[in-house]
Amino acid sequence: MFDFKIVTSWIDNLLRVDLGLDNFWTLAIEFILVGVALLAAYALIALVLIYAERKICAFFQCRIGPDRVGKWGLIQVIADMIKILTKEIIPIKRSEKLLFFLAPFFVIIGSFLTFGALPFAKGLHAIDFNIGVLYILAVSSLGVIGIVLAGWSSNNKYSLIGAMRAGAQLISYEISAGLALMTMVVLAGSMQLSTIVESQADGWFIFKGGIFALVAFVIYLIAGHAETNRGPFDLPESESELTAGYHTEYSGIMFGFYYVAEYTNLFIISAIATTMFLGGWMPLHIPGLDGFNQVMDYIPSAVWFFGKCAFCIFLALWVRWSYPRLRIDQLLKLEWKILMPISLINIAAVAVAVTI
Amino acid sequence: MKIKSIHIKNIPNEEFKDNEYLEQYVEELKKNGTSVAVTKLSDLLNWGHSNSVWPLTFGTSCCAIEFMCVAAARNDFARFGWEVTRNSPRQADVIFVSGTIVKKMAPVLKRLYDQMAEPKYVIAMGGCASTGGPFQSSYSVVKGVDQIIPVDVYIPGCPPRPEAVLYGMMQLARKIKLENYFAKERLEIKENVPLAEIAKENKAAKQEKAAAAK
Amino acid sequence: MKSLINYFKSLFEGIWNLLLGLKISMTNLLRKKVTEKYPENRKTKKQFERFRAQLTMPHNDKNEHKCIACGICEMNCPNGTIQVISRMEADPETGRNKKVLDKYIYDIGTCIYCNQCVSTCPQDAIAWSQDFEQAVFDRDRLYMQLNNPNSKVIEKPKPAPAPKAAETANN
Amino acid sequence: MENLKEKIQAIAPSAVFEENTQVLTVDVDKNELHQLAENLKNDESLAFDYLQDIIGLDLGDALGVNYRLFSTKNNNQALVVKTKTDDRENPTLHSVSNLWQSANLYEREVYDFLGIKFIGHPDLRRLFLRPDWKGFPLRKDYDIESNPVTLKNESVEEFEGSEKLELDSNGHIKESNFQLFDDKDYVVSFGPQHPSTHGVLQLRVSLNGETVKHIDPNFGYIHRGIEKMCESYTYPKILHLCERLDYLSAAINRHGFCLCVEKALELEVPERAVYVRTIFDELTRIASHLLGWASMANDMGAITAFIYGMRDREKIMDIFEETAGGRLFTNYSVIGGLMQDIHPNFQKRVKEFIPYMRKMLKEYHTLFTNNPIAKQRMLSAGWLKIDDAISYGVTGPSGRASNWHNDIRKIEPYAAYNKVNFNEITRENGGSFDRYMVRLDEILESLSIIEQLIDNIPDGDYKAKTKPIIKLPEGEFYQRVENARGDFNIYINSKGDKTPYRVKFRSPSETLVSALEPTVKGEKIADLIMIGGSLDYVIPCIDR
Repeated sequence: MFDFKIVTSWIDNLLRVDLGLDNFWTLAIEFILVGVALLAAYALIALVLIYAERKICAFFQCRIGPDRVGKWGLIQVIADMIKILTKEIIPIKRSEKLLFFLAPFFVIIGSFLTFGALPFAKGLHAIDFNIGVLYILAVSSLGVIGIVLAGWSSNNKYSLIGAMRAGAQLISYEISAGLALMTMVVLAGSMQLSTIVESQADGWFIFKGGIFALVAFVIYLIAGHAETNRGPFDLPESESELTAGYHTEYSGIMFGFYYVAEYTNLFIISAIATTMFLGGWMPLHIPGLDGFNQVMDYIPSAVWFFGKCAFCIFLALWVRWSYPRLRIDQLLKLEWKILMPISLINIAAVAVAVTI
Repeated sequence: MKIKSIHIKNIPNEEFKDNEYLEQYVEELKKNGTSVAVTKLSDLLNWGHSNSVWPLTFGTSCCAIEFMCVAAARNDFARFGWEVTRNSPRQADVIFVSGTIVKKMAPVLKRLYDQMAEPKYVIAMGGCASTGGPFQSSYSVVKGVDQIIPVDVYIPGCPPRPEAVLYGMMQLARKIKLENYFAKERLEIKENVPLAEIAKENKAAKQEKAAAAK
Repeated sequence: MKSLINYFKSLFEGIWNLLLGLKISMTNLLRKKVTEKYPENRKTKKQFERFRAQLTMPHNDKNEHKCIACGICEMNCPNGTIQVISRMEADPETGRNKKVLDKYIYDIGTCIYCNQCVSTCPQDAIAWSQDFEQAVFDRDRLYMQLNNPNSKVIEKPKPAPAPKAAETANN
Repeated sequence: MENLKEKIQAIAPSAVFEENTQVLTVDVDKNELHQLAENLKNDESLAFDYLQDIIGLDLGDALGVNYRLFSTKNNNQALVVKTKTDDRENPTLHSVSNLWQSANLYEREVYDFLGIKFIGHPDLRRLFLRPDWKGFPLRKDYDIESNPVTLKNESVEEFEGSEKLELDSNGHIKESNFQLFDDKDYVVSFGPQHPSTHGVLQLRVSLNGETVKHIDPNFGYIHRGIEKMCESYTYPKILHLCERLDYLSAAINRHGFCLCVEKALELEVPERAVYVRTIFDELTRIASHLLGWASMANDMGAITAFIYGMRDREKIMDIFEETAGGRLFTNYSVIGGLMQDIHPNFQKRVKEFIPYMRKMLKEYHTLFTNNPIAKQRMLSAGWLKIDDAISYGVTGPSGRASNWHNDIRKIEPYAAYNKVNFNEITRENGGSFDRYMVRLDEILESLSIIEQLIDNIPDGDYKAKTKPIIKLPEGEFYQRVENARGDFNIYINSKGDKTPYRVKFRSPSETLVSALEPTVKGEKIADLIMIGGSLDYVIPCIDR
């Protein structure tokens, strides 16, 4: 299997030995390179996801979806981006100016920080903390600050209601999302993402962990999508009630940030689910079938990772385009009366099972 | 950009209606004169704008139902990339005035239009929005939304069938493709249509006659 | 205990129904799409024959129409969509003055396609076409003249009924 | 009948019964009106508990008002009570809004159009027109040009407060003002431009957290003055305005107006036309209920369900377009019959549609009705008791969900409805889920009505001969039809001309919106939208 370490160490070598730069400059250039690469990937993934969602949603609805801008509508999203980038940004008269303009950046930074810590393929991992899971949980919930600020600073009643909903929703669902991930941490015995992936080499947790892992997986998907405010949990936005919820007053690129962040958050949730439950970039190995395992090894690790992500994303889209939106009390009931008790029992059961 | 170079898939330029207006439009643009580099950039932006016109969900009456039909499966306007209907005027690019606008609604429509971010477009869908349609003799109907906000495309019909709406949107795309994005002011062209003059004079004469008869 | 059983029962029932819902959307995903590709199919797609999109006045090869400018359509139109502008012209045979159509102006912007004009026309001079591609940039372009320039009324073998109808309409 | 007359005479000595009218009509003095109304409502043997409509008229020297009453307990006995004001300059009447809830909006409407002030009305604001509107449009001397287009926004203060007229102990009229909302209320305005108000309706809602405390609907953003226009239109021209009232029941409304004119002319309509009209009515009902289902699902966030509903509605549009040439506005019934004969493919297409629709309904139930999210939401909010339903005048599927048997196809059968077997769908509880289910079950029932008729369309003419210029005899004519939202009533007051003297349409949607107040109080905002969807009102029908 191709290891991306080869590429990264070649660049490192190039800078240090061939160009003879000192440690500081090498690191600086490497940081910039990594940053640029991540930004590009971030934007690219958002573009691909927007197209995918439009197409898949159309197919669910017996429609065709974009098909006139470029072949099969492939460059549709680029046109959208050009438009959003050049649209006027309207400053709202009686808004809290500084916070109003700051809010979208919180959202985008929150999701970008999480994005940077994901292991995309073998050796393609920007930062590998030893508390990776904790870090991801912490920074991925930064986004809600942006949403609450947006709602509060816009001086719009719809926005405020949307923001309050977002706050309640995030605080609730963070619990079961965290507990579901902790279940896997118990199984892996580590919080480091690379270790978690490595420990799934002989079988993904979803298979190894049996029913516990399956329950945790489903709970994580539900809670994760609730955290990212996507349907059927799109209460903060709830188009039919609050027109556009917390981002009602945003236009142009400011709105574009929310729009892009929504899709990358979808990807991030799927990527975390992939890493924690579906073995990350690990190929599918079935113990005993060596020939099969070897064939699987030939498929690049990045393909495995993105393939699994695509599967999770498809699940999310399938659910989103099938179900109606929950009401706020239903949403909280689902978390506090169903998901949280189950995940608590689940983690306790796993802990017992592991110690035995 | 010239009209000839506009390309809309599957409909040749000469089969579109009202090319005269666009020619006049281009003439006016040329008078102002812009550099080639700016024009090229403007073309790229126009391409983006014309293929990503997000409508505001705004409907007052009957035409709104036909507008929903355009959004639904049979005449899917997502194919053109216009499916992201925004409920907030700040994020919308085009307002479909689908339905009658009455005098109580007029200030609201004006405010909605003002709330939209530039560049913004208006399509008058159906008879009521274009001219007052079936309610021309009413005391409370605004006879054509162009009295309130500038209109880019008129789609006649009562209500227009979904394909006619798609055609109207393609007309709008053609107009957007000709625009100069960097121009500060909106270009208003008033066409000289002799037939309309005759019709209006005749109508006024008849109304005077009727009033005199009373 | 009972409430606990109910809790799980409703939970599993709920999950089952949610899955059934997913099944429906998946079957629709696999179904044939119903979308009609409009601009692509504009050459092949035929509209229903009774569909009304625009009022027209059919002319024959000799550039002749049937309208005798009686104005019944104008009278029956609910909102002044049709304007029949006529002029008086001396009939070359009888020498009597006769009403002749000058301009038949139709404002598609106000038309409500109610079919009152076509159904009451005594001469069947007007008909509906199915050309719905009418969107324009200027409101004034919505006015159309339905009779071709320099067109004439079809001379009937017996010219008697035509002036008669015109006279009654005049009164 | 005689018994009723005697009782009324006993309560109101001034009562005069009119001769040769379609329904029992009684003229009373305005001072005896309130006394009579109170007795009619509260007397168990009379029990006129359903005020269907209040019709305001300009009588020339004074302004008149007709109250149209029905007794749901008493075999739907109908009664019209007429009264008039003393003069035109300062017209006042006693309000009956304390007896029937539906009178609240109707009296505001009469005040708006004719300027009659109702003493004792709790909230006498203009209903459709702006507070600064000059003149009263339905008066005959109203100048059409008197209110030019203005781009000045309505001032908030002007419609925050409201006028109230009361009689003090000396019998003098006392004016007072009151505030609609407290200063501390968190008031959120839904509309006029809002995705889920089903048209341009403004709902101002005061909230307590997410819970609705008080709701105030504000109409008139699509008031086109159709009733005034009708007064200058000939009868065949009015048909097109009828369609544009409730555009989702266009064919039914048009049919109703044709029926009213035909009744007045005593015109015999060919059987073929009667059958085809009935089929068109039922198809329209299905299309409307489908859209109602779809938009309710959309209001609850299920966009896919919305698209499915619209997809299947297109099949009906195809049937309409092939035979009638129009999609939304079929433009098919005319006075005396039909515009043209049915298309040769009509029966085949309808027969194909029936099994398809049945199959799709099953899918709808699996996708949306049984979805636990949707079901719990619908089952937990929006209760309307039968007494409230009658008092607010909530007819149609929404009224039947509260177990009020109000189907006009059963009460006063018109067209071919007495020739077919069908059930009146009612449900017990009057919740959102019941309203939702009534609508879907009615689709099935309509399909069975069509099935019974489609093969039995008799041969013969499709249109009776009518005079080129239609003049109605002098008199007042009423016709009720069951449109997709309920009791649609057409009132024509004719003076024998080719144009009517006054036309009034009773909009079923108007009462549906007024019923929002009792149904959404104490519910969440999300449910406000959902309940609005379940009531399924069409705003242009209200505003006319």
